[in-house]
Amino acid sequence: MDINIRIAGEAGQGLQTAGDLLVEAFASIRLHLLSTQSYMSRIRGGLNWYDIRISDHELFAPRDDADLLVALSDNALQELRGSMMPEGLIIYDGEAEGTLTIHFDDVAKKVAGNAIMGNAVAAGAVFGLLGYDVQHLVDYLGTVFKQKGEEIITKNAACARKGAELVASKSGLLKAPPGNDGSDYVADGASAVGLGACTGGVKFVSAYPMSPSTAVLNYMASMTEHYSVLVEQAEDEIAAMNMACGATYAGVPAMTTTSGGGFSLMVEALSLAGMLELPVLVLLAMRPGPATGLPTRTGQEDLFPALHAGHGEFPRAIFAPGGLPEAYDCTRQALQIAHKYQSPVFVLVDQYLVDMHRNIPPLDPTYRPIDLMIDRTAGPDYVRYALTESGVSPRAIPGGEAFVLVDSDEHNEEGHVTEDLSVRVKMVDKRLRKGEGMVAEALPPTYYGAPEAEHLLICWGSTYGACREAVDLLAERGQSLGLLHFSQVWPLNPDQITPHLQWRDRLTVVEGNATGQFRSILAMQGLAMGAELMARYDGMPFTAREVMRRLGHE
Amino acid sequence: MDINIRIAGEAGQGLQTAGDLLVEAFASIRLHLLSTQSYMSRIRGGLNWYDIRISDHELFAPRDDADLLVALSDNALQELRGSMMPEGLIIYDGEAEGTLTIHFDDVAKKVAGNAIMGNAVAAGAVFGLLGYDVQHLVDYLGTVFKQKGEEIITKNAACARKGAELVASKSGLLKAPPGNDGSDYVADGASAVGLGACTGGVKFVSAYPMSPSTAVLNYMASMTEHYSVLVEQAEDEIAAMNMACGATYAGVPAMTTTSGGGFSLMVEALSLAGMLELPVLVLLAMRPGPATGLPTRTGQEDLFPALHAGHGEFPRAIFAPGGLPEAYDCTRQALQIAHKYQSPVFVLVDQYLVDMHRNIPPLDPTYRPIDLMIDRTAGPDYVRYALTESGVSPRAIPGGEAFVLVDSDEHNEEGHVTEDLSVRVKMVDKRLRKGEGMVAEALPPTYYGAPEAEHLLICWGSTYGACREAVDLLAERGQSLGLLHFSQVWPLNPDQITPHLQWRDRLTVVEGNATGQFRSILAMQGLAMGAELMARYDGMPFTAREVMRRLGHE
Amino acid sequence: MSDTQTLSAGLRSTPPVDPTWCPGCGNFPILKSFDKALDAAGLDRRKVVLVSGIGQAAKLPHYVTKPVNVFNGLHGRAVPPATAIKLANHELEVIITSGDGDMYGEGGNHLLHAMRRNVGVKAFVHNNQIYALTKGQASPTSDAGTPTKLQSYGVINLAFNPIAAAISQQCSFVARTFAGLPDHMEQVMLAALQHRGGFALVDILQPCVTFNKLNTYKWYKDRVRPLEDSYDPFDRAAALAKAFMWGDEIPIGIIYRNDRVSYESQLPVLKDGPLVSRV
Amino acid sequence: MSDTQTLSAGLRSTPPVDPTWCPGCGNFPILKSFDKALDAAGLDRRKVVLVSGIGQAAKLPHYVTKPVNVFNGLHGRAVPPATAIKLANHELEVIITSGDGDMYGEGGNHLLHAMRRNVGVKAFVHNNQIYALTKGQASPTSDAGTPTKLQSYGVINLAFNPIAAAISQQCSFVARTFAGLPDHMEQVMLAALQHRGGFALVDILQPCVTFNKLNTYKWYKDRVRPLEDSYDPFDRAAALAKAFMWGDEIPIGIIYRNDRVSYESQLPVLKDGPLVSRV
Ligand SMILES: Cc1ncc(C[n+]2csc(CCOP(=O)(O)OP(=O)(O)O)c2C)c(N)n1
Ligand SMILES: Cc1ncc(C[n+]2csc(CCOP(=O)(O)OP(=O)(O)O)c2C)c(N)n1
Ligand code: SF4
Ligand code: SF4
Ligand SMILES: [Mg+2]
Ligand SMILES: [Mg+2]
Repeated sequence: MDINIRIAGEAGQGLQTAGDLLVEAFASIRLHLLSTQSYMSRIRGGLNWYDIRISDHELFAPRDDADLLVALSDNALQELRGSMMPEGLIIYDGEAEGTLTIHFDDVAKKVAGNAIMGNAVAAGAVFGLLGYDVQHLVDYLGTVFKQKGEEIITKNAACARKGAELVASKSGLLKAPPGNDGSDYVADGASAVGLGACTGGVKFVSAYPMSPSTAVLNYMASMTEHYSVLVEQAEDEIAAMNMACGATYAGVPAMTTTSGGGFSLMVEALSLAGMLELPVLVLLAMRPGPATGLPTRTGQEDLFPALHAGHGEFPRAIFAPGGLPEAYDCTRQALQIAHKYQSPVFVLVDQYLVDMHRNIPPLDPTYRPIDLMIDRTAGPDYVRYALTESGVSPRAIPGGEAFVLVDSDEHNEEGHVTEDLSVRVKMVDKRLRKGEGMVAEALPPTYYGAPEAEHLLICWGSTYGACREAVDLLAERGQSLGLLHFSQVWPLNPDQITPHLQWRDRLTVVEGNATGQFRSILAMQGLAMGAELMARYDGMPFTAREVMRRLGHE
Repeated sequence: MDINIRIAGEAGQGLQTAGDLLVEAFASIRLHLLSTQSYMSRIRGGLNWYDIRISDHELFAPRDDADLLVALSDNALQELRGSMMPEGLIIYDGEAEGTLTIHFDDVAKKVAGNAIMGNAVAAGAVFGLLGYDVQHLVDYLGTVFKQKGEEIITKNAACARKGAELVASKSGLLKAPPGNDGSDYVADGASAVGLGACTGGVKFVSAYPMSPSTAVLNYMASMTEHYSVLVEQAEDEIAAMNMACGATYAGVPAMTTTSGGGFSLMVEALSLAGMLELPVLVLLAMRPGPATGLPTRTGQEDLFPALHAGHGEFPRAIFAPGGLPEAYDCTRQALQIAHKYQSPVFVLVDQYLVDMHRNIPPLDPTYRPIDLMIDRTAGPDYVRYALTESGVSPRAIPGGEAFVLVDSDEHNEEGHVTEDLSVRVKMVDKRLRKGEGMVAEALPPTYYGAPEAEHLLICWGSTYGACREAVDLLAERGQSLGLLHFSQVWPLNPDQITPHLQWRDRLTVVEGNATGQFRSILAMQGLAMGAELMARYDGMPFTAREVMRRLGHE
Repeated sequence: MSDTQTLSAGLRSTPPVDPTWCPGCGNFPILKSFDKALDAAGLDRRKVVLVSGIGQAAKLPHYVTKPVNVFNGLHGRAVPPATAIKLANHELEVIITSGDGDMYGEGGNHLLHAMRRNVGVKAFVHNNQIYALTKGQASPTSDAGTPTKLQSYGVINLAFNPIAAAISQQCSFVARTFAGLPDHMEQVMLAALQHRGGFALVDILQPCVTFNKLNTYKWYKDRVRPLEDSYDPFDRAAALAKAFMWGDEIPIGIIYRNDRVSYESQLPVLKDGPLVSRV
Repeated sequence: MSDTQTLSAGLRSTPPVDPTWCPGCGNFPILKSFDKALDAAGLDRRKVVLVSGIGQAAKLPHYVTKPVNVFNGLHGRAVPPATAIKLANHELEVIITSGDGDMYGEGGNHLLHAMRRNVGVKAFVHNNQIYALTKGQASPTSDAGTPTKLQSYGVINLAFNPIAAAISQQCSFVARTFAGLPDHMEQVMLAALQHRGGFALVDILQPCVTFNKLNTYKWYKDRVRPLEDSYDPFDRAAALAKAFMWGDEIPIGIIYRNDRVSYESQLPVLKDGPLVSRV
C-alpha cells in the first residue's frame, strides 16, 4: 500500500522546504519513503514538483501518477491534474472544482503573521489528510528550526496544526500506509556520494559549479571542517581536473564534480591522469545533452564519453550506483580502485539520483580512509614508473626522501621524457596491464527476480529501482521477469556475466539514452548480442509502470 | 625492383631539404616513389631519417630496411646500420669501415663556398650511385631555386655534380629501377587534405598549432590568397572549435586542424556543433598518446574519442583516407556530408600520412565547392529547426530576410529554449534521424586481393598500403590473402560489410593502437566477431614485412 | 527511436519569449535599455546577431522585443563564435550579451585575446558579481568577504578587475554602466554600438536580487559616479586610475578608448567583400 | 598485448638529461641562473617541485643539475596542478618554468585567476615571443609585424602585455629579466623564490636563435634597462608606467609588488598543518 504525494508550484514558492519537512517527518514515524524532484532551469516561476512516495514496504523508484496533489499555482493544477490516480485528492491554493482549497500563504499570514510559512501549512495539511498525528511534524519542526529560536518554531508549529485542522473532515479519505520499520535516517544522492568521499579520505575537491553536480560540491564544502576537506572553486573545468591531478600527485586523495558539458572540458586532463598514472575520482552527475541540453533533467547519455573520451589508451574504471546505499559504497570502492591501479575512476550518477531522498539504514560517518597505497619508504634511487608484473609501480609522493618525476610525454622508468620506441612499447603494455587487474576486481552484476525467468532486463546505474519494482509487479501477476543490474559498467568481466545471459530467450537493455550505449558496450565484448533496447530520453526517470507499459503489460 | 634510400642525421642537418630534392628529381624521371619521415620532438640534434623508396611499379608503403643509407652523423650510422638490406651501401659523412666517405659540408664549402649546400652534394651522390643522370637533378634545382637567382642555382648544381662524381666508381653497384610511367606530380598528405578542403569551399580555418596537424594548417595559410581562405590562429583549441561553429553558422564552410590532445579540448564544442546542427570539419592528425605522448610519431589511437567523445547523443561521420589520392577525395566527401546532414564530420589522418610524399595523377586544383545546401529563399517566418522526415531542416544564414536562432539548450523548432519534454523527444529523434541518412550514404569498404581468400585482413585509414603490399607479396608466393579497407569508419552500413566477412575462416583486424578500437566498433555492430587483432603502437607505421612477420610468414 | 514517452501531463513549455528572470532582476532594465539602444543605433535587425553563453544574462537574446539573429552557445564561449561570425561576414553587427561568470570566469582567456585581436564585436557583460543561474556561487567579480554556500569562509580571492585588465591590453573601447540608471546605460550602449575601432567591452553593474545580498540596487546607487565632463578617455594613465576605484566610489561611463583599427579592416583576404560572398 | 615490434635498430633514447635545445638557445643561460638561484635560496631539493607545461622551455625541469621533484603536465596547464600541489602540501616549494605560448596563450585563464587566488607559487616564463617547439608560429607576445609561416601577413594582433596584465590584477610580485644578463636573472629569480606574499610572476626575455629573427640577443641587449635604484615597486602607478614601456626601452627588474597575503595562509583548513598530513 503506497501513497504518492506531489507538491507542485512555481520556483521560489517553497516547494523544497515543504517537501524536505514532510520527508523527515514521515521518516520519524518509520514510514518507508522515497522522494524525487522535477524542476525547471530557472530561479523563479515555471512549474516544479516534489514527489514523496510513502509506504509500509521498501520503495525503489518514483511513480508517474499522484494520489495527493498539492497545487500551489494554477499552472500546476492545470498541468498535473491529468496525472492523478483514480481516487486522487487535490489540495489547491485557489478555487477550482474537485479540489480542496487552502490559501497557504494567507493562512500562514493569519496564524503566524508571515506568509513565508505557507509551506508549514501545506505540510500540516498533507499530514492531516493522511490521518497522521501532526504532532510528529511539529516535533520535527522543533529539531530543524532549533538554531532559529523558539518563536520561529512555535509559529511554524501553529501553521502546521492549522493546515491539519483545515482538512480534518477529509482525513482518512486516502488509505495511508502505517509507519512500521522504515529507518529514520534520510539520505539523498548528493550526501551519500559526499559521505562516501569524505569517509574514504578525499581531502581535495576542485570543481566548477554545474547542475546537477553542484549539490555534491556543496555537500563537500559543508564538510570542510569536519573531515578537513579543501574545496576549491576553479576558474573553469580544465583547471578543476588539472588541479585534481596536482593534488593527488602531492599525496592527497582528490576528486572533481561535474556534469557532461564540464566533463567534456576535462577530457585532456583525464588523459593526463592516465599517462601520469594518477588516482583521480571524477563524480559525473549526468543530465540530458547535447551541449547545454536540459540542465535540470535526468539521463544516462554520458557513458560512452566516460569510457572512450581522452586521447590515447589508458585504463579507467566506471561505477554507476543503482540507489542510495550503493552511491556511498560505490564512491568508496571507486576511490580504492583508483588508488590501487593509479588510474582515473568515474562514479556516474544523474539528477534523479542526486536529488533522490530515501530513508535507509544509517551510512557510517566514521573516517575510514581507503588504502592510498603510497610507498613511504622510497629513497633517492626511487623511480616513479618501475616496470612490474601487475603494471602498478610503487608510488611515492614529493617531500620525502624520493624525487618523484612524472611526465605527460612518453617517459622511461625514471619519469624522464623518452623517444626510445622499445621503451614506449613497454610503457603502453605496463599501463594497460593495470586494466587487467581491474577486470579481476570488477564488481559482479547483481541478479534480482525469479532465477529461471526467460526474459531478462539488463540495466545499469539509477534505472535499477524502476526495473526492480516492475519485476515485483509482474511477479504478483504470476509472470517471471529477471533483472541483471550493473553498478560497475567498466571494466566488465565476461565470466561474471555470460552465465546470466546464456539460456534466456529475450534480453532487454533498459537505458536513459537513445542509442543504447551500454547495450553497445556489452556487444563490444560479445555479450547480450541481439538484445532489445528500452530507451528513455525525455529527461524523466523510468518508473515501474513505464517499464511495464514498454513491455506491453499495461 | 625497388630501392629504399634512407637519409639520416641530426635535426638541423638539412635532411628535409635533401629528401625533398631527391623526391622531386626522381619524379621528374618518372620513377614511382613513396617517401616517409621519422623525426624526434626537437629542433636540433637527435636522430631523424627521411626514407625515399623508388621503383618501376606503384608503391603503397615504406620498407623497414634500407638499400642505401646516407648517414650524416655517427649516431645515425651506429643506430641504423643494423637495418640494412643484405647488399646495402652506406655513404657516411665520416670515416668508418664498410662505408663510402663523403664529407658533404666540406665538399660544398670547397665547391660552392657554402657548407649549407652539403645537402645538394648528398643528393648528387645518391643520384650518381644509382646510375641516374645527375642532369635531371640539376634541372630540378633550376626550378626550385628560380626565385633565389642564378648564383644559388649554379652553386647547388656544382655541388650535385661533385657528389655524383665522387661515387662514379661505385655507380651501378645497386640495381636501380628505371623510370617509366611514374607521375611527375608529387603530393603529400598535408597538401592533399588541404587542396581537398580549398577546392571543396572551405573559407575559414581556426586552429591552434599541434604536430602533426600544423602541416595542414600551414598549407591552408599558404592558400589564403589563391582560394580566399581566412586562417586564424586561435588562443587555444576551445576557441578554435567554437570559432569554426560561429563561422559555419554565418554561412562559410569552416574547419579546424588538430591532434589528439587538442581535440580533447574541443569535445564540448563538438557537442555544440551536434546540438546546433552545424556542419564543421575536424581534421584530426593522430599521434601516439596518452597526453603529450610521442609528439612526432604516428598511430591510430583516437578513433574511439572521435566516435564517442562529446556529451549527449548526436550524429557524426568519420573518414580515414588510406593514401594520398584518397586524402583529397575523403576531405571533399566529408565536407559534403557535413553540409548535407548539418553535423560535425572528422577526417582522421596521422603523422605517417601527413608527411608521406608520393607521385600520383595530379589532384584537380579547380575550385569546385561542395553544395552548401543553404536555403537562400527563407523569409521572416523562417524557423531553424523545422521537423522533417529526414531530420534535416532547411538551413538559412544570418544577414538575409530570415532570422536564424540557434541554441545550445534543448530548443523548439523556432530555436528558442524549451523545457517541454515532448518537444525534447521530437528533437532527439530528429537529430538522430540524420544519422540514418548518413548510413545510407556511407562509403563502402574496398576489397583487394583474391576474392576467395579464406583469411581476410581488415584495416582502416593509413594502414592500407602495408596490408596491400603484404597481399601482393603473399600472392607472389601463391598464398591468397584478402584485404578489406575502410576509408569511412563511421557510420557503418552492415549490408556493405557482412557479405565480405561471412564465409571467411580467419579475420585479422590491423590497427595502429593497442586495444583494437575498430575491431570493437565492428563488434558493437555484430560484425567480425572473434576477429584477431594485429596491433602496432610503438609510433612507427606498419610495413608489408611487419604484417608478414606478424602473420608468421617471415 | 522508440515511441514518445513523456509524462502523460504533456508538460507544455512556457511561451518562448516570456523571461524566466526573477521579478525585480537587474536584467529587466538592461533588456529595456538594450532594445532602445538597438533602435537608436538604427541597426537593421536582419543584420544583427546576438551571441551569448549560458547564465541568466545569456538568455537576453531570446527576450529582445523585435526579432534578431541569435547564437546562444556554451557557458564562457560566446566570444570565439562572435569573433568568427564577424570575420565570416563583417557586414553583420555582432553583439555579445552574457554574465560575469561566463565572460570573466569560464571565458577569461577568450576575452583576454579578443582584446588583442580587436575584431569589431561588442561585449555587454551583465556583472551581478555572482553565479545566479547555478544558485549563488561566487563569480570572479564577487567582492572579498561575500558569503556563499560554496565559499565556506566567504570569498577570499581578490575580485577580477575587468576595466583594469582591459586597459592593460589596450582594449579599444572600455566602459561601465549600471542597470539602475537606464538613460546612462542607453547612452553607453549606443556609444559602444557606434564604436568602429574594434572590440568594445561594456561592464554593466546588475543587481541580482535573489543571490547577491551585498551589491544591491542601493549599494550601487550610493557608489556609482558618472565620469566628470572634463574626463578624457584617451588618457590611459587617468583611465587606469579610474579603473582601480571600487567600493566607496565606482566610476561609470566611457572610461578608456584609443584609436586602434579593427582586425577585419586589416585583413587583405576581406578587402574584396565579406568572406561569405566568396563561397 | 602483442610482442615488441620496434624497428630492429633498437633506437636508444639520448641520455635522459641531455638538453634537446639548440646550441646558443636562451634556455641554457636561464637553466644556469635557475640552478644557481635554487642553491642561493638554500632550498631543500626534496621539497622542491618544478611544474611545467609543454614547449622547449617546459623541458627545463628535466635538465636541472641536482635532482628535484618534477610534474611535467600539459601545454598551458602548469598553473592549476602547481596551485593544487601547493595547497595539498604547502611545505613544498612549487616553481613553474614554462614558455610564453604555454603561460600567456593556451594557459591564459589559469594565469589570470592564479593572480587573483594568490597561492604561493612562482611562475618563471621563458618569453621567446614565438612558439619554438612547433617550429615558429606567433606567440601572444610576438611583436606586431613578426613574419611567420602561419601569419601570412605578419602578426597583426597587439602583443599581450604580461606585466601590465599582472599589475592590473594586483599580482603580488611582478618582475622581468633577460637571459642575456645571468646575474640580473639570478637576483630576480632569488627575490621571487624568497617572496612569501603569494603568486610571483617573472617574465624572462629569452632569445630563440632558430625561429625568432626579430628579438635577438642584440635586439634585447640594446633595449633592456635595469630599474633605477630609486624605483619603488610598491608604487602601482609608477609600475604601470614601466609596464607599458616596450620597444626602444624595456625596463627589467622587480617592477611591482604589494603586501597581499598568500591564499594558503588564510585557509582555516590548513592552519593545523599541510593537508597531506591529515590523510
Ligand atoms: C561548461 C559548463 N560549466 C558550468 C555550467 C553551469 N553554469 C550555467 S550558468 C553558470 C554561471 C552563470 O553565471 P554568470 O555568467 O555570472 O550569469 P548569471 O546567471 O549570473 O547571469 C554556470 C556555472 C555550464 N552550463 N557549462
Ligand atoms: C593542447 C595542445 N595544443 C598544442 C600543443 C603543441 N605545442 C607544443 S609546444 C607548443 C608551443 C610552445 O610555445 P611556448 O610555450 O612559447 O614554448 P617554446 O617552445 O617557445 O619554449 C605547442 C603549441 C600541445 N602539446 N598541446
Ligand atoms: S537569480 Fe538573480 S540574476 Fe538571475 S534572474 Fe533572479 S535576480 Fe536575476
Ligand atoms: S627552437 Fe628556439 S627556443 Fe627552442 S631550443 Fe631552439 S633556440 Fe631554443
Ligand atoms: Mg553573474
Ligand atoms: Mg615560446
